[in-house]
Amino acid sequence: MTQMTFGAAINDAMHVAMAADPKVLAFGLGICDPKAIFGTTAGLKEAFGKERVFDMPVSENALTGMAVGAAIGGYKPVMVHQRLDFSLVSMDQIVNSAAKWFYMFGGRTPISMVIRMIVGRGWGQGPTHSQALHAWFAHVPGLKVVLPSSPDDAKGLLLESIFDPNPVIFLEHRWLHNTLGEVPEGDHRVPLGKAATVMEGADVTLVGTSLMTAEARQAGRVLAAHGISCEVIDLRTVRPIDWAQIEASVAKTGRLVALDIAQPTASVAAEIVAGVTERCFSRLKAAPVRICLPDHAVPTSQALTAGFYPSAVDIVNAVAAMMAAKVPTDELVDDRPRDVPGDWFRGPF
Amino acid sequence: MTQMTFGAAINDAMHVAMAADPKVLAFGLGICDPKAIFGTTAGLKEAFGKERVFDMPVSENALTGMAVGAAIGGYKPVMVHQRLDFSLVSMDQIVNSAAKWFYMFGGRTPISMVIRMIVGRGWGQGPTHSQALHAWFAHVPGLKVVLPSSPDDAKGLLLESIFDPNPVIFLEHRWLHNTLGEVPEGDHRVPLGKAATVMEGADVTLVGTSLMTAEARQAGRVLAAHGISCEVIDLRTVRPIDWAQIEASVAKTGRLVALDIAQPTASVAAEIVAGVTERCFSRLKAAPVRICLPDHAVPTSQALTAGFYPSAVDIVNAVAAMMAAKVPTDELVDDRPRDVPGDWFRGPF
Amino acid sequence: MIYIRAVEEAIAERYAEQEMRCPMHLSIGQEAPAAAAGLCLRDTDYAVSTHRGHAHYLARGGDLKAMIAELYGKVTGCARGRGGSMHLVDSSVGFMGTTAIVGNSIPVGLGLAKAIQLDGSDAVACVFVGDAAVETGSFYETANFAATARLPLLFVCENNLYSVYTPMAPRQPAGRSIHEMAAAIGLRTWHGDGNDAEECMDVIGEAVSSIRSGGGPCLVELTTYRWREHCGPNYDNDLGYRTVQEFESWRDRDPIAVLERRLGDDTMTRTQLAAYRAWVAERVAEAFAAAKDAPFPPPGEAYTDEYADHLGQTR
Amino acid sequence: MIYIRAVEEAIAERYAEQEMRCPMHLSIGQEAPAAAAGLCLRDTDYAVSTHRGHAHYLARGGDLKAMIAELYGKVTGCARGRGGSMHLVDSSVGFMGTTAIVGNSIPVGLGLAKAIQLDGSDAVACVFVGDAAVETGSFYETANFAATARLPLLFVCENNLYSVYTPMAPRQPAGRSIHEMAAAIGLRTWHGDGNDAEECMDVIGEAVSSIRSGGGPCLVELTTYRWREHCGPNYDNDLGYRTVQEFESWRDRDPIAVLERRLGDDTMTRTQLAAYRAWVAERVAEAFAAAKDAPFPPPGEAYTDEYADHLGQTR
Ligand SMILES: Cc1ncc(C[n+]2csc(CCOP(=O)(O)OP(=O)(O)O)c2C)c(N)n1
Ligand SMILES: Cc1ncc(C[n+]2csc(CCOP(=O)(O)OP(=O)(O)O)c2C)c(N)n1
Ligand SMILES: [Mg+2]
Ligand SMILES: [Mg+2]
Repeated sequence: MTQMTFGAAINDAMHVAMAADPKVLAFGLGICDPKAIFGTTAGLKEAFGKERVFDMPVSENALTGMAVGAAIGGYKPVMVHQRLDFSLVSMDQIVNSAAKWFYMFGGRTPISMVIRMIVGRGWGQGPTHSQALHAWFAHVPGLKVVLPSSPDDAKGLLLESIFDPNPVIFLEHRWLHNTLGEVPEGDHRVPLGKAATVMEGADVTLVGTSLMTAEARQAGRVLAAHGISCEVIDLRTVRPIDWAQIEASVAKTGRLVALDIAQPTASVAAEIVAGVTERCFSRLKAAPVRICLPDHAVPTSQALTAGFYPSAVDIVNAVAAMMAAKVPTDELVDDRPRDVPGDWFRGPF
Repeated sequence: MTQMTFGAAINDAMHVAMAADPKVLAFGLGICDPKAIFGTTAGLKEAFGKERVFDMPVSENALTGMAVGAAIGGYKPVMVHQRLDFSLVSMDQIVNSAAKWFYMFGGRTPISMVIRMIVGRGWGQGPTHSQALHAWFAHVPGLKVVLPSSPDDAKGLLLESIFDPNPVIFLEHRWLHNTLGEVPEGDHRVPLGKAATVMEGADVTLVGTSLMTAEARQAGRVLAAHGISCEVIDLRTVRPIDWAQIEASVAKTGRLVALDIAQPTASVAAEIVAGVTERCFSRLKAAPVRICLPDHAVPTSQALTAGFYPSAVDIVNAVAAMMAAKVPTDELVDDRPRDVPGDWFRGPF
Repeated sequence: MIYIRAVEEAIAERYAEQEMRCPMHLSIGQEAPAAAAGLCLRDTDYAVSTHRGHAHYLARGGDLKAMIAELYGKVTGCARGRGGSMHLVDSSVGFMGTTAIVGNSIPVGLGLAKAIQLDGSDAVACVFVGDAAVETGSFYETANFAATARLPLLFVCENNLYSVYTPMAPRQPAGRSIHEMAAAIGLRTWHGDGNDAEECMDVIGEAVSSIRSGGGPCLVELTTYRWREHCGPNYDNDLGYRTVQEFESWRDRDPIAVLERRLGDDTMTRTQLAAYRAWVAERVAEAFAAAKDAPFPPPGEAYTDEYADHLGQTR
Repeated sequence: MIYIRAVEEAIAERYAEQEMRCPMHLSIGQEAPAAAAGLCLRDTDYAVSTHRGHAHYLARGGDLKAMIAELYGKVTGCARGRGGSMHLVDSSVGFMGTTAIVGNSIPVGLGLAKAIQLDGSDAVACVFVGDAAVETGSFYETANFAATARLPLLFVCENNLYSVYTPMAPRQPAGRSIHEMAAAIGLRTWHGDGNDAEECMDVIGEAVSSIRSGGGPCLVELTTYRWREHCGPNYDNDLGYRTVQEFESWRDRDPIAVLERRLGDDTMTRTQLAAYRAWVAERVAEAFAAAKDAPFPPPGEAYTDEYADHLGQTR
């Protein structure tokens, strides 16, 4: 185990994968530049050469298709977008090629590839640099969709994704890149399709991913101090969804709060509420609740984003309302600016 | 009132709109060819000229952006895709430009445009010619998303969409094009954002759109004959969703079946189940149910699609199970091939 | 060409039986580029194609029975019935797939070229495209990157003058040729008469050798003409989007007839051709019979194979 | 140029105060193409631009106070704080917007050109692009359609040699020039020294007249250089992606200095320039003061304007 950041864990996973298998490739805009995708691709070109690690033109559609073709040719490409939003130009290749190839050609040609997409937030990222479209990908049969929430998972899930014989969309929240955690050394794997119960509890099940898992843990600690016991489930993958684990938890608690880093309509949080209701209706003691972004595009001004993103405070309030309890949230309120992930961030990107 | 097909009603709406307002434009691949998008654009070029009605290269991304720019310049473009699937190359323009422009530039520049997308089914349309991605569009703030189910609505909703000052995604199911109905003459409008209660009932609320509304009506008739009274709500628009009407119905029936022409995960049906559960939890008498496509890509072979698409039979069975009743479905079973919309269809597209 | 023609005419004849239940884009009349490319490429090369892919699949040696079965939606189809006419694949001869979205398979070809470059072999990745596919951003981005990275990518562009029922005028600037533009993007280019199989062989052959010897990506534009409707088995000159004269002038230059005339009509050639035709007819009959006989996939196959498993597929 | 430079240097100076809380792409050192285009275009023309759009907005006469307020996230901003640095708009001068996805505003410009054609006016729609935007399928599809339909579209391509920190080599084929390729796609093209404002005026002026007189779409490529980091206020030559010599050779050809040298340094010119500089400094100071003073949008504005209403907006 080593203490490292989420970003370093991604970098570590890339090094481990590329060293283990010469078929693993890495490419993306800026992958070999001095900033190395927030450090996550640092050293790869030096270690594995410019044939396997390469920068590209602003041609994300063709290069996504190139990943599909390279996968057909036996390689395991890992493409990266500095913002998920840039992948919108490549939906044809993601949905019509990558997701369907194995199925539509009769189950003979696996497409082993990963597309890393970084989700932006704050510091004026604004409407087109902060979208989290995992709901779109979760809607598409054939894709696997991963959203790690800790450095350990970041490494373990990325390694598993790279060696999974299917196309995996891997969403990294920018605000997680600098979070710290213990990370196992070497070829550490975390299986896809398995959720993690990151806090056990009896009263309410909180189901989230990515940054919302951190918020849920914080909320869970505050609520515990006030006698409300939360079970926090980190989905890890939103396609496929680990229903068994969620069901078992809701069967126990009878209460659900679904958390999401995206807008609510037809979201993964909607899927969680719908799926739980269908499966556990008779066990539910209260109406399930979603906590998502407001159903609006994300504005730029810090004045407009200050209250835009849901946080532990909102979770505490929702759970308290559900339990008909009063729980103060003062200890959660800090006066740091709400549009940066931490003091280390000084802009501009 | 005139009796006409859904396709003719679309064509009628286009003629009415273009005659009423010289700013209305129409373009798309094949729009002026002899087949005229299944007849829906017939006569437009002759009536309104080649400047306003024009064919295009296979460049859907740029031409979608062109629609946005033309809208900024004061025009009301109506673009059309013979299959929704072709629009996947243009997601950047739909999501990053059309949907966000009005909001992100401070609420000053309305983007009045329509993108008609035809959803394929059957006759081997297969994995990339039959996707219904309204869940994607419903997830995106700034878009309006319309799925008409009758000739009357097709005309009224299309006219309303064309003159709505926002980007509207308008999904036409290919199997509806030849269905017949009474259609009002002239500038007939049906408001966006309002659902329609197409059958009143007391026991179960069926919420659907597009082709599923037809299936729901059929199922409703069979169930009625066996003493189960269904309220059938046709959503018409899936963004925004008319929650008031759904809520009122479920408050009355206490039971919900959500119907969709797409795969279930993070679908509009998921949204309906989640939204109803959140809003009407205490009124629900049974677990809500979704009836969607299987969570797989759509195969081509008629042997594989025969049981793939849910129909009135599945609705009857689901409702019967919910009511703990037995309802025979023999009268619904016909022996026509399940991969064509009717006898008029002889292939190939 | 004789082989491809025979297969597609057999399809056209039987389509009205409504047993091949999928959209069908025939190459009848425009077989020469496919046939030539088929001969210039090896099984160790890769190829991908489009909605109009029968000819390319067959020319590259794709299994005939598996193709016909696919059209019939049978489990013995090359995609086990999941794909239909627009999704043909036979990886045993390097034919890696055809797809149904215009421009979609182009970047896949780019990836195959990248794989070849990484493998370090002298293979070629061939992408068949129509004249309209060239209008996609996907074509341009692919050509640009292939030229930048000097990948072993070959475009064979069958310019049949139409995109569905739309001629060039609303789609591409008047007077601009595809191969000249492609050259300016950075490809080495050739062009030729797409109804002259020998000329097709010459230009594709040159392009292929250029690529094998490290010359970077190429494009060969071959002008030709589709005889039947865009999609379906019939003639469609009645629709009025093209003139009967235009059609007839191209039909008079039937690529098979052109080549046969050149072969001469001495007895030996005639006998050999007749024998070949007979052999082909038999293969075709066999393939249709086998397809009709073959079982449909069990309905449950619609719901398998969302994902590949770790063990690798061994079908 | 003096004006644009002064505004952007003021931004750079104040960025560290952490009050302009959004990504910021400065054009310092590469102002000439913007300034020239600004003069060649009229308020009845349209323009759109990219992430690096301050210079274009200002050159086209976009309201300075509204821009600075936008950077500060204030309700008086040109997008009421919803957009930030990458979303500048001032429709009163035909500047219809800048967007943050590379290639994204190009087709929007195409639509504005189509609107002009339909309007029947002699206006021009100008699209500012960088050298990397040219790599997008969006650029190509737009150029192809503009050439086909002969739309009044002008590309002003500021080739500053880099896409973020990536030079040309991994992005575009060696030895290919952007303007030559664009010509082959079907645009009328010019190229020039992007650090020579007079040359920029000449070539953009010619292109604009050509378009106004019905000559169809054009592209002008102007080679220039960004002095500061890709995004942010600092110099970044320490990063090592470009050499200090390269940077210095371009800085020595500062477009403002180049032009001033040509103006001569007689007293009259010097006095006029000094007066202009003083005037500009005052405007800039005013704009920053106003922006700092201005109120933030009320939080509720995050949740309005999902849709325009039927009455039309009258803000
Ligand atoms: C992205 C996309 N847009 C539209 C279509 C519909 N479509 C199918 S084939 C075709 C024309 C293709 O023309 P071309 O590339 O010249 O090939 P040809 O059919 O002439 O062989 C079109 C527009 C599609 N399949 N994909
Ligand atoms: C589709 C997309 N991909 C990547 C990015 C990230 N990005 C922002 S600016 C930029 C480089 C643009 O270079 P160029 O067009 O030359 O303009 P310059 O910044 O040099 O003015 C990139 C890659 C983006 N915004 N959009
Ligand atoms: Mg063609
Ligand atoms: Mg640049």
